[in-house]
Amino acid sequence: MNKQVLNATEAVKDIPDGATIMFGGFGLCGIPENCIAALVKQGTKGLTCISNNAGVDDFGIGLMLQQKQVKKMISSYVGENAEFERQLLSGELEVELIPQGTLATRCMAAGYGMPAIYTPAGVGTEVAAGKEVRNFDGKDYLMEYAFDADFAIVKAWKGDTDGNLVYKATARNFNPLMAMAGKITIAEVEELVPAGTLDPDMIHTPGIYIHRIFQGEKYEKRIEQRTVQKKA
Amino acid sequence: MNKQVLNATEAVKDIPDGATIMFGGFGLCGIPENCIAALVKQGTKGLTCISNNAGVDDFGIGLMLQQKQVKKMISSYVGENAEFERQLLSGELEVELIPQGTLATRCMAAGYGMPAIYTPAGVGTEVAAGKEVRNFDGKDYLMEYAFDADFAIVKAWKGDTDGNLVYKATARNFNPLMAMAGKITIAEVEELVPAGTLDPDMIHTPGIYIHRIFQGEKYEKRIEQRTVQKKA
Amino acid sequence: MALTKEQIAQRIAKELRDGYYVNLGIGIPTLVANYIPAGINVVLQSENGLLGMGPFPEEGQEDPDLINAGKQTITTVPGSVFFDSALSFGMIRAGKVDLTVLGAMEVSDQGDIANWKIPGKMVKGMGGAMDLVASAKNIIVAMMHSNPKGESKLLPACTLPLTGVRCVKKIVSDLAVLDVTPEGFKLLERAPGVTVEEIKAKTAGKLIIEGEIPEMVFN
Amino acid sequence: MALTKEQIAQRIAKELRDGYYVNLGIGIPTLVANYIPAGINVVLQSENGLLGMGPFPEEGQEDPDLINAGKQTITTVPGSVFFDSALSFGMIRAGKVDLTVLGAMEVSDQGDIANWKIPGKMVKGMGGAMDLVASAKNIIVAMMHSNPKGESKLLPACTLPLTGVRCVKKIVSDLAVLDVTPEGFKLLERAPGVTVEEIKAKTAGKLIIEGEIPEMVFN
Repeated sequence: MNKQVLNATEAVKDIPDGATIMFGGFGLCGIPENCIAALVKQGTKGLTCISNNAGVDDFGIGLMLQQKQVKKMISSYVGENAEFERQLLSGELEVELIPQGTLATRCMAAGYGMPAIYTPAGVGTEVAAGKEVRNFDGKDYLMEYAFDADFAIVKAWKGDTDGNLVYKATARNFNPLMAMAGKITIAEVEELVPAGTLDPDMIHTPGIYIHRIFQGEKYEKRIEQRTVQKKA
Repeated sequence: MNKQVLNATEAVKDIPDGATIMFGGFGLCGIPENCIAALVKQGTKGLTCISNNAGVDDFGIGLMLQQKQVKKMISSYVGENAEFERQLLSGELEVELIPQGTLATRCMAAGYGMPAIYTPAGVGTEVAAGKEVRNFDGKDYLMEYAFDADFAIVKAWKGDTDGNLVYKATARNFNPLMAMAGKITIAEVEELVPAGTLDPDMIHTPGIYIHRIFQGEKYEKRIEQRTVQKKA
Repeated sequence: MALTKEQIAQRIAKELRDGYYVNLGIGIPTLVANYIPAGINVVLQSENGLLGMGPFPEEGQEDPDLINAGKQTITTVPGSVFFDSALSFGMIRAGKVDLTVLGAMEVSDQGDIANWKIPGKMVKGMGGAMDLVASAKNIIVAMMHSNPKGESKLLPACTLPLTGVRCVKKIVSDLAVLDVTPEGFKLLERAPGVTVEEIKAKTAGKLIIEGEIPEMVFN
Repeated sequence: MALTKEQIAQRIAKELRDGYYVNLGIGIPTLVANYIPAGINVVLQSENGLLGMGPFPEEGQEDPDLINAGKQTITTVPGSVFFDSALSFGMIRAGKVDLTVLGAMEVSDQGDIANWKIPGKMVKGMGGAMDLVASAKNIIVAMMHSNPKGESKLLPACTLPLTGVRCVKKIVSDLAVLDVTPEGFKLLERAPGVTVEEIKAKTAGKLIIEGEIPEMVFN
């Protein structure tokens, strides 16, 4: 089942203004750099972005914020960049903050065909406002709905032409969850191999969830917090 | 975090009469042969077994049925053996049949700390009797509770001393789900390696879910339906 | 002439489209894999945890760790993936499997299906059938039009305990191809040599016959 | 003398038990990893998807694909595992993480915690904090006893928007170690040279003092 497309430009070309898009990654780790660049170039506007973070001023989703392409961010932690803050305070940008585990699980729920899940995260806080609270075995939980996203854009380490994906280290994060959750899922990979090359026991995302895949180029993989120790 | 125990006898020795135990495997594929043998030898009785199937007369959970150790089976498909049928018809054995996907997802829910999940499986059938039906976006779903099992016993291909597990082919089936769902989880593996040997990107069950692990022996791996084609 | 089981499978195979992910149930549905049309690329899902199921292994190549949902030894094709049972039914529930083919004891003209339990007989269980029928976007039933006593299995309402409600989209029986519509069974094709009258006589549920009903064509 | 941040971390490290899986939040909690007692084996969980977090890499060994929940470059220890964010919070919700250490702006004497939002200031988000406090079996808060204005942060009720309710089990501040009990903050230990009277004066929430309160001991 060949899912290969030429490049990022081709992969995102039908994403319309106003679409809801999930972006994999945690901070700048494991983000779909090529597709973000293609969306910036394409100039698609009015986007609702579901992404744990919103990038930094000059990288990641921050690049789309600079171009005012984003109408709304649904995230757990944002504001690592000045332009984000400016747009938020000026009312140009809408932000919905939700707990990180809830964000992840609402993606998973979509991929598993489960319309809603229960989580204790946010019970008794402003996150619970307007949500159904239900007690199971003496503990309160919030009912949270599965996400409904038009597109999911993820980044994997390796992928095959059938769309099977393998992630590396903590660049996995939200990528496999969002890969399952898009009506259309686009995967960019550092290395694209022919179907049959990857070990079928060691695939993180089965290709059935992937609609388009291409080998990205020139990955910058910027480090947000470079912390090191002196050589022993 | 060393979880290694000596063998199956040691791994199951504190399982008391009347315990609820999950057993990994689909049919006879990927079942914890060593632990089942140890439980038969130990003679633990009055067990509630959560397992997709109930083995055959002389293998798998069938061996425990022969010894009348099982009070109740919670399964999706049973009755591949005569003793099972006899006990069921005589009222010695209680059976609760639930859809296979529901069985799997109720295990997963336990491992993910989700008290309940929604699935459309069984809506409008006798499986729905007494269950809450809820409509999401025009489709009905049943609310199903997470399992609450005292023990889970699973079989993996490889494991390390920290309890990290890797499964092979379709022997994966329910094993990783049940591994997450036991209050105490016991893993038997074909090959036990030191922690640090397995690729951290390629582990199916993180060791945090595993309490005891040992290298099993003399795996018979019986085939239930041997289907072949003539050599080309 | 009523179709053989192989011919039912062969007719169902014509419903396959390039790029389909397909789940084939036990029995006649399994045979569909033998008739996948040339140029049509489909991936077979086995709900015990495999995408990319291949044919039975050659003698001596059986792997006890590699079976299908019917517990038969199988092989894989390039691009295959293994996963756990929750993800397997997750992708089914999420509508990622394009077509499910399964057998039935009874189907109602509303699309209800009964295929897991006969009261009074030993009940083996529903396995994954309830999940599949409740979740699949497109369900084709492969079945005999009548039971061994000659009674119709296409009914106004199922008499056996249900597996799922209003889910069957199409039936390929030994006598006919029928769509399940809001108005009832709509006759699309006849088995070669089988008359509309015979199908009428053997269909207890509401049957819609519009215009000329063509015979099935086998290549 | 009030404790330094390092000493707070050092004191919290004494709460670790052999075999614990531990999640350490950003800030002082991260420093706890530097004081794990000899003979105590703990595994550090980072909620972005790692069990078995190691120290920072040596210069030149940074891997952009390997970061912790604070987005810092890190390393792994033998036996480590990577997983996705849903499984990460799944194991947290399921109570598999034995101890969570995190910072707080305010804690109430009922165990409520506020640590994510100050009305009127730019809100960055709760990240994983709400999931952690709602799910963890055992939560220790590392915090300053008072804010820079000298106002107590251990209150009868939080004034800031809550992160979670009735969840904090223990507090290690720069002045004291306290258990959060149904009756209020129970004073367990004093920082060396800090008097019970000072702790009393700087604790706005209900404080329980029973018997002699020992000074903390550092090795």
